[in-house]
Amino acid sequence: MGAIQLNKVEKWFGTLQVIKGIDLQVEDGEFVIFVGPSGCGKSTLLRLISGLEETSRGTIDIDGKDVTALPPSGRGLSMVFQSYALYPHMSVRDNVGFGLKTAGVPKEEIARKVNAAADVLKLDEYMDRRPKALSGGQRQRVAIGRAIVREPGAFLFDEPLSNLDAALRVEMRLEIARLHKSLGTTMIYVTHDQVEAMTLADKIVVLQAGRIEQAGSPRELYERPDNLFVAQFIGSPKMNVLPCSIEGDRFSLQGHGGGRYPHAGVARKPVRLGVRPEHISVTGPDEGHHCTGTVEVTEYLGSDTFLYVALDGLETVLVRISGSETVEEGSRIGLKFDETRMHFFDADDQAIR
Amino acid sequence: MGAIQLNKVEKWFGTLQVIKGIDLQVEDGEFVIFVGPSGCGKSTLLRLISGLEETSRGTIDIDGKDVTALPPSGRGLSMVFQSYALYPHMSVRDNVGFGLKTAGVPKEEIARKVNAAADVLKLDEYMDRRPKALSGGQRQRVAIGRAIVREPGAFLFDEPLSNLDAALRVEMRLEIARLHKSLGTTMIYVTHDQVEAMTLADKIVVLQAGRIEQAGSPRELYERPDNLFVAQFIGSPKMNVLPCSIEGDRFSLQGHGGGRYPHAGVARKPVRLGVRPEHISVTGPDEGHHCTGTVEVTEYLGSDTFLYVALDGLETVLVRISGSETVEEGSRIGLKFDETRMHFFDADDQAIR
Amino acid sequence: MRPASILLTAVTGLLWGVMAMVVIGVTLTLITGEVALPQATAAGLAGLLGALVFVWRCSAAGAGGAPAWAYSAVVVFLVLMIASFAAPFTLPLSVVPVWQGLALIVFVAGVTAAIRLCLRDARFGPMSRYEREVIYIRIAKGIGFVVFTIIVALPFYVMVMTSLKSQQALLANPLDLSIDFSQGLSGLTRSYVELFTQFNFGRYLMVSAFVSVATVVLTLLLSVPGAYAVSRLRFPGQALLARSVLLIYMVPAIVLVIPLYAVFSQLGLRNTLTGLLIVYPATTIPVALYMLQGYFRGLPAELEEAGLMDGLSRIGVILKITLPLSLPALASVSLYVFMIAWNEFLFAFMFLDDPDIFTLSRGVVSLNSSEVPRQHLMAGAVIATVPVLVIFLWFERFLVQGLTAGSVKG
Amino acid sequence: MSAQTRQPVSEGPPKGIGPMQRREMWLAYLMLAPTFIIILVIVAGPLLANFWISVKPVQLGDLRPPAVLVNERLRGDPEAAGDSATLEYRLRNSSRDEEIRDVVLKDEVPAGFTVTGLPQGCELTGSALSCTIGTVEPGWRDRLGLEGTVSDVFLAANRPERASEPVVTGDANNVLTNFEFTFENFSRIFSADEFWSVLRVTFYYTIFGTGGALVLGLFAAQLLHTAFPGRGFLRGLFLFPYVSPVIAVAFTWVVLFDPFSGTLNALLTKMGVVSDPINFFGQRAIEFSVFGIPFEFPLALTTVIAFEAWRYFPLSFLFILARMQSINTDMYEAAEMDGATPLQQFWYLSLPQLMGILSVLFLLRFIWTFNKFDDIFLLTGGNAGTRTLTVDVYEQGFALSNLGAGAAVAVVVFVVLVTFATLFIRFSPKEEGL
Amino acid sequence: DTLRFWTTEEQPERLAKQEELAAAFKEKTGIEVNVIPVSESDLGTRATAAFAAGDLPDVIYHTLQYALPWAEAGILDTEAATEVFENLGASTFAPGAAAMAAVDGGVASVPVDGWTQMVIYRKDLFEENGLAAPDSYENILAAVEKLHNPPEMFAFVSATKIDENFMSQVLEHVLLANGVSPVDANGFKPLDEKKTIEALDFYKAISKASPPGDLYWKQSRELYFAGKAAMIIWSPFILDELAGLRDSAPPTITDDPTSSELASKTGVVTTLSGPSNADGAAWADIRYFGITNDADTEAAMQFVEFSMDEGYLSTLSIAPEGKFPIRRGNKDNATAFVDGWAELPVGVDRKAALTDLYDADTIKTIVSGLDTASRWGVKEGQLSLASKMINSQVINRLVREYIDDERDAAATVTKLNEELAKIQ
Ligand SMILES: Nc1ncnc2c1ncn2[C@@H]1O[C@H](COP(=O)(O)OP(=O)(O)OP(=O)(O)O)[C@@H](O)[C@H]1O
Ligand SMILES: Nc1ncnc2c1ncn2[C@@H]1O[C@H](COP(=O)(O)OP(=O)(O)OP(=O)(O)O)[C@@H](O)[C@H]1O
Ligand SMILES: [Mg+2]
Ligand SMILES: [Mg+2]
Repeated sequence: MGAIQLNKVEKWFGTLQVIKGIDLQVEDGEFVIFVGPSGCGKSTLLRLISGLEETSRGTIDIDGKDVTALPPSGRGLSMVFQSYALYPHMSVRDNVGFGLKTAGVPKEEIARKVNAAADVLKLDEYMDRRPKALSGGQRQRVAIGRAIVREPGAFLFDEPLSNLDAALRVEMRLEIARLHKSLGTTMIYVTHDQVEAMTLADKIVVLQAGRIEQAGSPRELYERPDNLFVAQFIGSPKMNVLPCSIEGDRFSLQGHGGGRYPHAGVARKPVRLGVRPEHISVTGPDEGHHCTGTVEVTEYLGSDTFLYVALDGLETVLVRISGSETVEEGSRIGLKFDETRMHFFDADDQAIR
Repeated sequence: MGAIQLNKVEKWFGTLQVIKGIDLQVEDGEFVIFVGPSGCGKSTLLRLISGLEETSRGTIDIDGKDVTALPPSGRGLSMVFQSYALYPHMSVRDNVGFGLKTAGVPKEEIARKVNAAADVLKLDEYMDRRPKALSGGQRQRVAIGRAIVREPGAFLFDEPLSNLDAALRVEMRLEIARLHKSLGTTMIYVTHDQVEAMTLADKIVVLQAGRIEQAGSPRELYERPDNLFVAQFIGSPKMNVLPCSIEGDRFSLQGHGGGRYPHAGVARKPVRLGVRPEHISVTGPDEGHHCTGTVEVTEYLGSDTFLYVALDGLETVLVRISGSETVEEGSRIGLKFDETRMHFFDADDQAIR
Repeated sequence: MRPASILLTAVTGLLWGVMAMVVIGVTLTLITGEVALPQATAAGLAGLLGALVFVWRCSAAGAGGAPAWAYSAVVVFLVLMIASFAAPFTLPLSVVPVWQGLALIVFVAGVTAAIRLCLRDARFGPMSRYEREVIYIRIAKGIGFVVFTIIVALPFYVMVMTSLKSQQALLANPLDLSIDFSQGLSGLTRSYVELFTQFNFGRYLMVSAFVSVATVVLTLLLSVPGAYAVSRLRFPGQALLARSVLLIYMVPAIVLVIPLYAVFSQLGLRNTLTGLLIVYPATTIPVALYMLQGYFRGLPAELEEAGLMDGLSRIGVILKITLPLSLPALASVSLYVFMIAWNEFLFAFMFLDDPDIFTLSRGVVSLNSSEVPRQHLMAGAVIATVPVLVIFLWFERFLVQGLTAGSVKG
Repeated sequence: MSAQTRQPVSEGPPKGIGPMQRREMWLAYLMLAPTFIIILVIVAGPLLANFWISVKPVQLGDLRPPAVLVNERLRGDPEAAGDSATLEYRLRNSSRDEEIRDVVLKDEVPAGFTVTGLPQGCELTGSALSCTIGTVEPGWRDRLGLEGTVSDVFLAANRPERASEPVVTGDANNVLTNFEFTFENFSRIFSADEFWSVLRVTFYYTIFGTGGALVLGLFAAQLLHTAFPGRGFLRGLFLFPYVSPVIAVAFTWVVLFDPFSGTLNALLTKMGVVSDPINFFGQRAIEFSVFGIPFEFPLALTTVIAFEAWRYFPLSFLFILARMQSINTDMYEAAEMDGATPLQQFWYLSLPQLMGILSVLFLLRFIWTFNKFDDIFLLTGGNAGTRTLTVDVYEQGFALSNLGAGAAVAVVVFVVLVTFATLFIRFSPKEEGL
Repeated sequence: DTLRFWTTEEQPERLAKQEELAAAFKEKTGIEVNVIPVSESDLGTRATAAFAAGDLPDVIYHTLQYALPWAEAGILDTEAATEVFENLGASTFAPGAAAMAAVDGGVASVPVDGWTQMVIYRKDLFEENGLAAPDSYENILAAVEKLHNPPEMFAFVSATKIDENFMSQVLEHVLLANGVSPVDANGFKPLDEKKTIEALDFYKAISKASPPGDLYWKQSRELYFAGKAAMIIWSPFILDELAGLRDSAPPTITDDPTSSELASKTGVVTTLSGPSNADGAAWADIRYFGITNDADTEAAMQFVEFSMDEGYLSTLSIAPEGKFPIRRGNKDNATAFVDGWAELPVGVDRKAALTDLYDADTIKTIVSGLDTASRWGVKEGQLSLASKMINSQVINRLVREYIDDERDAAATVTKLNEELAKIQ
C-alpha cells in the first residue's frame, strides 16, 4: 500500500494549463519532495493526487488501482496543510479523531488510536486545548497527528513548515524525518525550502512551469544537475555561472585563464561554466588561479564569510570562505575553482556529462 | 546630525515594564542593529526613539537636544516599517514626496528630490503606479525612498526585509548596505535575522527582556561573546554547550577527554564549555579527540553536511563538515574541538576571558 | 441495482415534478388571470419517470446516441400530457394557448434541468453515503432557490403590478396580475400620475431625498471623529465610551417619541425638517460610529504612524490618510444611514403634519388612512421603494462589506 | 557593558500620564463631544424622562403645565376717534384640577387708547397695565374689561391690541415637576390581565421572529455560499425585503394577504386549498382540536412573525454569509480528506463555526425585534392578539393619553431588554464578541 | 399670520375644495390658512398630543364625539365658538345639532354639517325573496337566513375592526336601536342586561354572516360594490360612488364602473329597531368647527364665520351627499343654504344631482333621518361621558371578544359595565 503512479497527468484551469503531462512513480514508503519556483504547480500536483482537484487528463493510480475519478475520501490518503487547517472549534483530541468519527469508528477505538498518535507526537498535555491555545509547532504536530490516525496509504504535505520560525522549523524537520523512519509510509512533500528538500527527501522532484526538470536523490541533484535550472535551483547560495569557451580539452574564461575540460569527447559544446561558491578558493592575485577580480563586498557571518568578487570584465562571483579568514574589501584576489566540481552547460542549458 | 543618545530609558505598558532602563550611544553615521528574541523589546525601543511611543522614564537626545517629549514630526527621523506602510491611495511618486509636501516644500523641489531618490533606488519606471501594482521588493524600495527624501537625521528600520522571499532579501540587504555607505546617515535597524545583523551592522545590540545583553561589532559578538545568551544567539547553527569541569589549567568533559584551559588565572570557574559546530572536526573514534559519540542523523545540504552526534553520556552535538565528506549514520566517530575557539562560561552564564 | 438508489432517484423526480408544476401553474395564473389548477399528480409522475430514465441512460454509459437528458425530457413531456389528459393546467388548450405552451416548455425544461443538476453522478448501483448526501443537498438547494426567490419576489411583484391596475380590475379578479396594455401607457401609469399631480408625491420625494442626504452628511460629520477617537486614540474611559454608545440599541424609538414630541413642540421643532434632522442623526450616529470604528481598527496602524513620521499631526493623519483609505467604509455607512433615514417611519409619522414637508414614508401612510384606492397605495409604495433599491443595488458591495466588517470580527 | 545594564529595576511604573498622551486624550474628548452631546440630548434625556414619568400619575395633557390662558380683544367696534371701546381680556385656568396662585396679568395698553375705567385690582403706570388677580380655582374663567376711548392713531393701526402680548404669571402645582411619586402606574399595568398577555405576545413575537429570521438567513446563506452565475443578482434580490421602506412592504403584505381582494387568498380559494378566505392579519386565532383537545393557533400573530422573519432574514443572511466566506476553505478540504460527508461537514464544521455569529445575531435581532414598533403598528395596529409592549407604550401613552402608564410600560421594556442582554452576553458562546 | 386648519376630509379632491375656500378667505381678509389633512382615526390622539405640546392648530374640523370631551379637556375655546355661533345667529342652525354640542352658556364648537347612518341593502334581492326592508333586528335576521351564501354572497358586512370609529358607530347604532344606552342623566348607567344581550346576539349573528376578520367601511363597500353583500351599514357618502360617479371607488358588480345600476337596485333604511325598542332609532354624525385655545382667536373666528356664511355652500359642496346643511339659511334668507345644497352636484369624476340618481322616497328617508337621529347621552345631557366611553373603544373590544367567543353574553355585559364604570 502506498505506491502512487501518475500517468501523463495534466491540469487545466479553464484555458490555462498548469500541469503539463507529468509521469511519476512514487514507490511505497518513499519520501518524495516536490520543489520548484513559486507558481510552478507543486501544490496543484499534490492536490491532484489528493483528489481535491479534479484531474483534467491522464490517470492517477494508487497501488495499481485507478483512483482518478474518486473523491478524496475514497483514496485513503492524508494531507497536512500549510495553514494546518485545524478545526478551530474542536479540542485537539476531537481534531485528531475527526477522521475516524466520520468513518463511524467506535468510540473506544478512536480514543485508543488518538492516544497512540498523541504519544508519538508528544501531544498528551494538550489534548483538551483548542488549536488557538497552541503554539505553531504544536499545531503542526496536531495536523500531523490528524493525518496519522487514519493510517493512510500515503501522507501528503503542502509546505507544512513554512509558517514556523527558523528554530522550530529545524526541530519539526527532524521530527518528520523520524516519523518517516518509524512509520515507513509513503510521503509526498511540497516545499520551497532547499534545506528541507535536501535533508528529508529520498527523491527530489524539481518542477518548473508544470513540468519535471529532474527527479533524483539530493546528492544526485547537487552533484549532477541535468540542466542549468536545476543547477542553480539546488544549492545555496546558488551556483555561479560564467560564459566560457572550449578549445580541445581545455576551457577558458574570457580575459582570464582556463583549465582542463573533462568532457572533450561529448559532441555538444558548452557555452557556460558553473561553479558553486563553496568550490572556489582564494589565492593571491598572482598565484595559480582561474580568474582574478576585486572584492566588492565581504559579508562576515561568523562561521563563513562571503565574498562578492567582481571579475575583471565578467560578472560578480560569490565565494564562500571560512569565517576565520579575512579578506579586505577592495583587495584584488585570484580565484581557483575545484576542477572536479565544475559543471558545463550547452546552449540549451543542458548539462554536459 | 544623527547622534542619538538614550539615557536610562524605560517603557511601561501599564504595570508591565518592557524596556528596563537602557543606556545607549549611537554615533553619527553608525549602523546599529537591534537583535534579540521575539518580544524582547526591539520594536518598542525603536518606537521610543521615533516618538511613536511615549517614553515612560529617562531621556532621549538627538544631537544633544532632548527630544523626549517631542512628537515624531519634531524629531527629524525617518522610519521604514516591516509592512512598508505605503499609502495605498497614492502613486509611488506621491508616496515618496508626501513627507516633503506636508513640510510645505515647493513643488519643483519635491519633484527634484523625489526623482533623485527614484534614481538611487531604480524606481523610475514605477513612479506612477499604485503600491498595489508593485512587487514586494519594489514596495520596500518605495518605503526606503520615502525615508530618504526627507534627509532625516537617522533612519529607523523595523524588520524591513522580513516580508520578502529569500532571494530578494539578499538583494535588498546589499542595497541597504550600499545605501548606508553612500549616504553615511545613522541607521538603526531591528531584525531577527542573524545574517542581516552580522553583515550589515557596525554595532549589534543584543537585547533580552528589555535589557542590553551585549553591544559590539559582529566579529566581537561572534568571537568574544560576553555571556552564554549572546554566544548561543549569535552564530548559526547555534553553539554547542557541554558541561565541563576544571582541574588546574586543564578542562575535562565528563566521561570523555579534555584539553588545555586557557584562563587558569581567572578567579571565576567555568562550568560549561561552548564550541560552535564549525569549529569541530571529525576524527576516527580512536584518534586524538576531545570526545566520542555516535552519528544519529546526517543532513546533507550539498555544500555542507550536518552531523547530529550523540555523545556518550552527554547531549547531542551538532557538527558541520564539508558536503563532500561522507559519514554514515550510526557510525562511531571522535570529535576534536578547535582549542583556540572554545568558550567557557561560569555558573552565572558569564563568559570567562 | 439498489432499491435505495432507485427510490432516491424517484423521489427526486417526484419532488421536482410537483414543485415545478405548482410554481409554474401559479405563475401562469398570475400572469394570465386564468385559474390554472396545477395537475400536481401528473406532474409528479412525469418527474418521477423522467428521473428514472435519466439515471438509467446515464448508467448505461458509453451507449452513445442522444444525451441522457434528452430522453428524460421526452419522457417528462409525454407522461405529463398523458397523465393530465392533455390539460396540464386544467385549462383547455385553447385558452391562452401561447402562455400555456410557454408554461409547458418551461415545465419540461425546468424539470429536466433540475433532474440533470440533481442526479448528475447518480447511478442505480450502490452509492456511498457521501454521494447520496451530495444528491440530498442538491435537491434541498434547488428547492431552496425556488422557494426563496418566490417568497422574496412575490410581494414586490404584487406591489408593482397592483400599482398598475385599476381598482375595479383589482376587485374583479385579484388573481389577475397581468399588465393590461390595452389601457395604454397613461392608463397603466395613472396611479403614478395622480400621485405626482394630486398627491404631491414629487415634493415628498424631494423632501425624502433632502432629509436622507442631510442625515448622511450630519452623521458622517459627527461619527467620523468619534469613531476615530474610540478606535485609535488612547484615553481613560475609552472602552466605556465605545460600549455605552451601543446602549442605544436597547432603547425603543417609541419610548423616545413621546418626550421628544413634547419638547420639540415647545421648541417649535416638531413639524419641521430641522426637527427630523436632529433626531435622525441621533439614531444613526451610534450605528455609524460602530461600523466606522470597526473599519478604522482594521486599517493598519503603521500607515498612520508612517504619516506621523512624515510630519503630519493627528488631524492631518485623519484627513490625509485615514479618510481617503476609509472611502469604502464611508460609502457603506452613508448608504446604510441613507437607507435608515429614507425608510424611517415612526418619527416622520409622529412629527410631521404639514403635507408640504412630508417624507415619502409619511406620505404613503396618508394614502392608507383615507379612501384612497389601493393601487395608489401600492404606487406610493413603489415610489418609496424604487429609489432606495436603485441606490442600494448600485452600492450593494459597500453595504455588504461595511455592515459585516463593522460589526463582526474574524 | 552587561554589568552596567544589569542595574536594579527602578521604582515601579511611572504615575500619571505623559505630555504626549495628555494631548491625545484631550483630542479624543474633543472629537467625541458632539456625538455624546447629541446622544445625551436625544436619547438619554428622553429615557430619563420616561423613568421620571413612570412614577408619576401623568396624563398626556399634563405635559402642559397649568397656566392662565389669556385672550385679548377689542370690543365695541370703534369707528371714529373718540369712540369708546373696551379692551377685553378673557382669562381661563387651563387646568381642571389645579388651582393657580398669585396670578398677575401684565400688558401694554396700545398706543392711542385712552383708558377711562380700570377694573378692580388693576393698575396703570404709563401704558403698563398690571392686574393682580390672586388665586384662581381649577376651571376658573373670567373677563377683565378695560374701558377707554380710541384715537386716530389707534384706528389707523391694524389690530393694535396685538402689538404687545399680555403676559400672565402664576404658580401652580405641576405633577410633572413636583416630587410626589407613586407606583400606581406599575400596579395598574401589572394588575391588568391584558398586560400579561401583551408580555406573552411580545415574547412569542420576539423569539419566533428572531429565530425565523435566523433560520431563513442561515438557509439562504447556504444557498449563496458557493459561486454560480447569477449569484450576485440573487444576493441583491434576497436583500430587498430589508432594504425597502417598512411602510411599502408592510402595506404590500396587507394587500397581498387581504381576505377579500388579496392575491394570496384568491389563489388559495381558487386552487381549492381552503374554502373560505383566511384573514391573516385580522383573525386572532384559528381553533382546532387534536384528539379532542382544543388548540388555538394564533393566526395574526403568526403572520406578523412571518413578516418579521421575511423582512429581517436578509440581515442575518448577510452576516452569516460573510462569516461563512471568512471560514478558511482549507478546513473543508481537510474535512474532505478526513472523509466527512457534506452533511457532516455542515453539522460538525460549519454550524459550530457559525455559533458565534449566530448568537451575536440572535442578541441583536432579539433586541431589535423586542423594540420593534413600526411593523406591527402598520400591519395590524396591535389588534387581533398582536399587541406587543412597544405598541402598548403607544396605546397607553398616546391613544389613551395615559402618559404615566405608557412610561411604565416603556420602563418594563427597557428593564427586560437590559436583563436579557446581560444574561445573554454572560451565557452565550464567546467566540466573537460585538 | 397663518391659521392652521386641521381637517379630516383628506382626499385630494376634497382637500382641493377646502384649499379653494382658504384662498377665498385669504382674498377677503389677507389671512392665510394652511389646510392640514389629518386622518380621522388619528385625530383624537393627535389633538391630545398637540394640546399637551402646546402646539394646537387654530381650527379643527371634527366630529361630534370630540366636541364635549375636548371642551372639557381645554382643547376648545368654547367662548369663541359660542360667539361665532351667536354672530351667525343661533336660529339659523338646526336646533338638534347645536344641542348636541351644547356647553354652559353656548356651544363647544360650531356645527357644520351632518349625516345619518344607513342600512343599505339590495332591494332587488329582498323583493325577489319576499323579504321586508331591513329596518329591524328581526327583518335583518330573516334576510340573513335567506341570503347568506358565502363566498358568493354574504348577507351582511358588519364592523369588527376595533380601532376604527366605524365599528363604534355601527355598534352604537345597533345598541341604540334596542334602546340600550350606557348613560343616564346622572352619568354612567349600567347597561340593561336583557336588551344588551339581545343586541349582542344580533350583532354576533350579523358578524357571523359576514366575512371573517377585521371589517370596517372599506370591506363593506368593496363587497357590496362587488355584489357580494346583501346588506351593509354605511354613511350617505356612499351614494355617489354607488352610482358610479367616482372612479377610485367603482361598483364592480358589472363591468362598467360608471354604471348606476347598483344604485337602482339599492334600498336605504335609516331607522333601525330592536325587539325591546319598537320605535327604533337612527344614528347621526355631526361635524363641527372647533376653535382651539391656542388659536389666534380672532382670525380663527373670522375663518369659521366665513366658512359658515359666504363659504358655506363651498363647504358643503365638498361632498354634498354626506354633508347635509345644519345651518339652514342666513339672515336674509332662512332657507338659502338648504336650497343651495339641494342643487349641488355630487360625484367626483362625473357629476349628477342626487335627485337624478335616487327616487324621491329614498332621498327623503336619507334626509329626514337627521331630524330624529340621536346619539348616546344627547337626551341625557351626558354626551361628553358617552363620547369618552366610545373613544376608549372598550365596547368595541369587548364586543369583538364576544364575537370571537371569548366570553358569553352575560359575562360580556358584566365586563362591559365594569369597564365602562371606570370611565369618568
Ligand atoms: N483554482 C485555480 N484557478 C486558476 N489558476 C490556478 C488555480 N490554482 C492555481 N492556479 C494557478 O496554477 C499555477 C500553479 O499554482 P500552484 O499553487 O500549484 O503553485 P505552487 O507551485 O504551489 O506555488 P507556491 O510555491 O507559491 O505555493 C499558478 O500559476 C496559479 O496561479
Ligand atoms: N501596546 C502594547 N501594550 C502592551 N504591551 C505591549 C505593547 N506593545 C508591545 N508590548 C509588549 O512589549 C514586549 C516587547 O514587544 P516588542 O514588539 O518591542 O518586541 P520585539 O522585540 O519587537 O518582538 P518581535 O521580534 O516579535 O517583533 C512584548 O512582550 C509585547 O507583548
Ligand atoms: Mg503551493
Ligand atoms: Mg518587533
